[in-house]
Amino acid sequence: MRSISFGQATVEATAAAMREDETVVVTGEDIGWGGNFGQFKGLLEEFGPKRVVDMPISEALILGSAVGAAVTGLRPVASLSFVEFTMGAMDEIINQAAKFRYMFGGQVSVPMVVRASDGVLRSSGAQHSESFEAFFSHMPGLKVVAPSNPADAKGLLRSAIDDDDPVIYLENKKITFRRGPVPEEDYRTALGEAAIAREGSDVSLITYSVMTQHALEAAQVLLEDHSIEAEVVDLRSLVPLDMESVLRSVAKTRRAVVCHEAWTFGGFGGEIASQINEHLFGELVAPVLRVGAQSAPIAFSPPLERALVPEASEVVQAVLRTLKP
Amino acid sequence: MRSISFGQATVEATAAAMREDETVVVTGEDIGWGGNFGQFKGLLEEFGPKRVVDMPISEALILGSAVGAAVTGLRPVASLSFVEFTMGAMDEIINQAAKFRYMFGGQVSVPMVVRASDGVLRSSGAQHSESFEAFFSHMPGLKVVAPSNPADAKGLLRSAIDDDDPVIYLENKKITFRRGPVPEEDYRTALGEAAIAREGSDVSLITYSVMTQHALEAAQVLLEDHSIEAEVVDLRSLVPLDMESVLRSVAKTRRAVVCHEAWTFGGFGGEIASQINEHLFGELVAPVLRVGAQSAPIAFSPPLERALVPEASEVVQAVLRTLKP
Amino acid sequence: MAVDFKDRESSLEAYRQLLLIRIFEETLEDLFGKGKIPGFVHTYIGQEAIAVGVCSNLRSDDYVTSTHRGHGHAIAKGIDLNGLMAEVFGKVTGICKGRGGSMHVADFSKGILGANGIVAAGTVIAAGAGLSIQSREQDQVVVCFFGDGGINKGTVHEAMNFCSVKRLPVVFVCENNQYAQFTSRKLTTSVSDLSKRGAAYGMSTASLDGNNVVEVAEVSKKAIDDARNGLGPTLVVADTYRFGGHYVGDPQAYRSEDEVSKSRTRDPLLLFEKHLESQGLVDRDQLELEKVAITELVDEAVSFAERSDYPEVHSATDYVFTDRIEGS
Amino acid sequence: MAVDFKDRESSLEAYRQLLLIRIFEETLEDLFGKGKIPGFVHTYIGQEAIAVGVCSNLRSDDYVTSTHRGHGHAIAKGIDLNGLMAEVFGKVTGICKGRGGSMHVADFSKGILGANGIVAAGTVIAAGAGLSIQSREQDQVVVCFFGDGGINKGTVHEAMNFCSVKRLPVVFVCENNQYAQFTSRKLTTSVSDLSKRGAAYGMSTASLDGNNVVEVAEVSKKAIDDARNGLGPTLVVADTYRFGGHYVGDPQAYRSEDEVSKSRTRDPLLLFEKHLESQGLVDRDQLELEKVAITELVDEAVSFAERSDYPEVHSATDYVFTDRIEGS
Ligand SMILES: Cc1ncc(C[n+]2csc(CCOP(=O)(O)OP(=O)(O)O)c2C)c(N)n1
Ligand SMILES: Cc1ncc(C[n+]2csc(CCOP(=O)(O)OP(=O)(O)O)c2C)c(N)n1
Ligand SMILES: [Mg+2]
Ligand SMILES: [Mg+2]
Repeated sequence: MRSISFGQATVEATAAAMREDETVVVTGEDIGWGGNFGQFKGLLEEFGPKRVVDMPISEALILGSAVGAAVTGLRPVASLSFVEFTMGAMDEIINQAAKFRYMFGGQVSVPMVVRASDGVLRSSGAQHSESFEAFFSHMPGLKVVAPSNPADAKGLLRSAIDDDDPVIYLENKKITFRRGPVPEEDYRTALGEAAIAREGSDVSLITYSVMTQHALEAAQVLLEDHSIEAEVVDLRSLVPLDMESVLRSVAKTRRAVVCHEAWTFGGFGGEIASQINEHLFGELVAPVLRVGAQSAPIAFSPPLERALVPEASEVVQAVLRTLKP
Repeated sequence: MRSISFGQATVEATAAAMREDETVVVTGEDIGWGGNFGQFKGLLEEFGPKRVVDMPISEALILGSAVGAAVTGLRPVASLSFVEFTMGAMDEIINQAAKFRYMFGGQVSVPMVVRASDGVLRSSGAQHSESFEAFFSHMPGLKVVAPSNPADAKGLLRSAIDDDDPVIYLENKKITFRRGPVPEEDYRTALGEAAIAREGSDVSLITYSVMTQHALEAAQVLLEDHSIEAEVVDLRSLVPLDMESVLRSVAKTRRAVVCHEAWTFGGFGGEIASQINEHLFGELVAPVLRVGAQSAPIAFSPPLERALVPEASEVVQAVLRTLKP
Repeated sequence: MAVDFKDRESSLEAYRQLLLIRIFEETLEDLFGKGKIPGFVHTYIGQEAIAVGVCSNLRSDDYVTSTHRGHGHAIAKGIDLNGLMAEVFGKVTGICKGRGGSMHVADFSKGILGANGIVAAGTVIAAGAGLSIQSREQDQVVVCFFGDGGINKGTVHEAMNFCSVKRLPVVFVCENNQYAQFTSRKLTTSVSDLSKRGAAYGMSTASLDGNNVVEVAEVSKKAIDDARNGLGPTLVVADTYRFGGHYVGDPQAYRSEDEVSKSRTRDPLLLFEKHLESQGLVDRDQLELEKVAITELVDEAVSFAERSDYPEVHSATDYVFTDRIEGS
Repeated sequence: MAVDFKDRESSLEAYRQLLLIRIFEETLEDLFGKGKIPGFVHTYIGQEAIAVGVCSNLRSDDYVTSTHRGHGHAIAKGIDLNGLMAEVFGKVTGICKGRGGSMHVADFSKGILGANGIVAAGTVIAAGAGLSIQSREQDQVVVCFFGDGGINKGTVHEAMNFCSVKRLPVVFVCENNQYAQFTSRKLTTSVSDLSKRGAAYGMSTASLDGNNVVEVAEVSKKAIDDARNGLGPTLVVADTYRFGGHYVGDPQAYRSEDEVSKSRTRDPLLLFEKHLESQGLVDRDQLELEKVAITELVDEAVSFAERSDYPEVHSATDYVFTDRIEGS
């Protein structure tokens, strides 16, 4: 199969959706020029400025107008480049998009997608390096997607655009440029279905987004250096959350490490770890550990950035701790 | 001791701080008229419009100006009435207030307090009923305080204003009008020190804010109806978090239920439950359970609101589940 | 659509709308006092001429966005009265099945994109509806109602700039009732002529007497026609006064009784009654008959709401998502 | 403070500032190309006259808020050059101990309240500094630099309204360099005369040639004096052009080489050099000497930065809080 980048894969998904359904429009800053990570490249040329709308630097407007458009017949895909910029549009996400369907008694759906790039990428600094999935997944009414590879990026975005509810689609910067095999044809990957990215019997690594890649690297190291067979469960979406797959894996391995790039403290890992503990109490042979960033804004200086944010070696360490008697 | 309301207690703390330190100023909408819950009553009269500043309906400005004022010599206490309105100022909280000290390498502190009322109160509806402490406590650089009674409200607010870092001070609407014994004199209650609101040996209820009151009611029911001795640990602040007190209590009771009014899913309870499980693995005799709101925006209709949001009876149910074999 | 104020029936219809809002709101005040209404209620009393005048120019497929003070907009845009009343009661027969309440009434089938508890949130939502109309190449119009307090929210700025850039069919109607909650406009707003705010975006602007339904209808007609004809957005500033407190029960220590009672001399209903009588279109007896009829309508809505059930507790998490999601 | 452009030494000092910014930024471009600078870098090349002209009117205890394109503001306001360079390298000797980087340089001891990676975030922070000055009854001034792209953020609106209401000593300087990232101003902004935005708040406004340091200094002097004298805020719109890409490495497909090279004929350094020579204040030899001296300064800063260490890994969580917090 041909190999294309994560970013390109999302262009394909968007273009396919736009070809199929003319109510799909894309909005955001600089998207006419392809967006900050090339995730919109070529769309203006194919679909024109009425469906690929360059927006002012007005984040509240970008997401508020997506809500207004979504309840009046469009299916907007709104881009906010860096996830930190969603902070200027949280009212529109939390108080509007998420609540419209419920508080209006099901009169309406809000079929919109918010795309935002998260995670660290080579010293982007404290305001361009974070992961906020914990904010979005706590808010009922939002779906949250966080793909880990180009093929999923394409299929999940296609499903997100299809979805009748607001979906926050988080694309990690570090993997946006990475390539991987992606089918040419148009396809959907369902929200709410975790993937077993690697099978194993000794410990379950529960993860998503870029940390799936780090977990896979860690699994390789664990096998080669320690003869430990790690299973990697890639959640793919946090809401809906496929706890069934998680519990099935952990019931088998009886050990779990939950991994994400976001801060551990108050992070989404707490939800997963708590549910594992609730459901598998007495069946675990080690405490569920969490691997995430240390509690600090993300530093600019390369060694500090690396110290704050986990990669494969931190996952390996955590697994070894669960195996100590 | 005289009994005054939670709201009045906070007026006393604010006035004491303003008398002692003339750099303390209060800003917010309608605070000249006492604020939506009377939490600012009399301050304009005593301190004048230069220190009690009525603000336009401009939430980003209210919190952004607090940051600017805090780094140039004032100690602002900024009010946003309902916590939902912080969503219009999240950039200022998350990307500015929380990060300034760190990303500028410790050059500066940001001594500001954000006051906001949270929680349900008699059918306030989906945009005026929520609890967002999970958002704030996930963000490194913010301290988060959530008092449960008038005496703590006074002492904790006094400490929050003293504190050199940004503090989110969450005052639950349901208990703002409740009265309780409050010392007349000026005093501080330290951030980061949980209180044992009731001693018990069978199960630990870990909680804060209004749920401390519900947990205390639940403890009474548990004792009377089931002869169960519940210990109630009132965290008082989430950041800093007094896990030592939590672990000490749970090590003794070997059972824990974490309770908050916010949505269970992705809530701060996940952090506490995960830490308990990590630290006391093998010592627990039952899974740590969480009690919180069901995953839906808060409904207006009284029976739905009640169904979504937990009170004492939900706590009792959860405790009974941890005691079942 | 547009009211012909020379025509008796057409004028009477406008009068009925004014009356319906007034009596609906007064009834709520009464019911709230009796403890029958949950939550808090913001009434539109004194401002009726704005919603009625503006909406008299709208088609059923046009859109409005509204505020926390939204009953008047909803009624003028044609919401079902029983559904509205039952919603304010929190009943399952409510237009939002009891999930919304007073601050979140909406009827998407009538283009009412919702009352909204967040000040000025409707501005950016209206911009999106405008974008949608433009994208779908329709000739609908969006009216965005917001308040003189709301005008200082950043969303207003972002929305107006964008609507102007794209010449979207959005009419911004600022209801300048002099107060935001307990705070006078003068304390927080940098210009007294609010229409200046529109000029900053190269938008058309208009100012009018918001208590005079004839003037509201005529001036807003131009703005709405312009929007419909692709001439872009307008900011309409409608001066008015909030007769009641910010919410029902507000002690109103922040303003004098004198100020309030003076404002009552410019009651939009009285003004319109005088107009109807002086023009010889309607006599006093007819007006009294209308009051009886409208009062009956509202009473029926109350008894509909009272008869209705609350939603069932097991349905509390319905409508969070369009599909059912387990476990979250 | 204010530059006397009739005076040789004073004019030369302004020239040195322009040059320092230019050479600093060109050096960064070079270093970035060599992979020595982490992160991404936005240079101020072409806009130097604005920071230098405006800051020539400021005292050391005045404040500035800045943007993602902040090196020029910081240098003009007097930041330590070595600390600035080391910060951009991410070294522990950096002004922010390596935590900040290019987009977050700050020097609170010089009133530099920080470059900021969030567009227009500085506007509301500046308003707060203004409130603080007023509350402390000082005669300091705040200058808020922001871009033509930033002008459409809601924070601009909220900040300007408030500063105008309270007559705060804040001067808003909009650097109109025609682009926001890759997008032309015309595509996203409703008025071409950006000063109209200030009029909406009843603020004073001024427009000027941002490539002419003499004009910048003179016009901004009035705004700054007004602010200092309690006459309230001004919006200054400084027209200019971004010579480089949005960031170093930007392929700039969105604009023609022709447009860029035309703009270079109005290079603020060339314009000022011509001015100095035509006024007979400074001759070409002297200008060349200055270049050598400034180049040396910047080279020293580079070698200082290169010699410096990275922060120690165990210090990664220092400075989160003022006190130490365990366990979170
Ligand atoms: C973003 C936000 N801030 C504050 C509030 C609290 N609040 C509710 S209504 C109101 C006053 C609104 O004034 P205005 O826009 O003039 O409308 P009016 O009530 O006069 O109709 C305020 C401050 C809110 N609901 N939303
Ligand atoms: C709130 C926010 N939105 C978007 C961005 C991404 N971004 C960085 S710079 C920039 C363009 C800013 O344009 P302008 O204000 O004109 O400043 P200039 O770069 O021209 O100096 C954008 C969109 C951001 N940093 N912050
Ligand atoms: Mg008003
Ligand atoms: Mg620009």
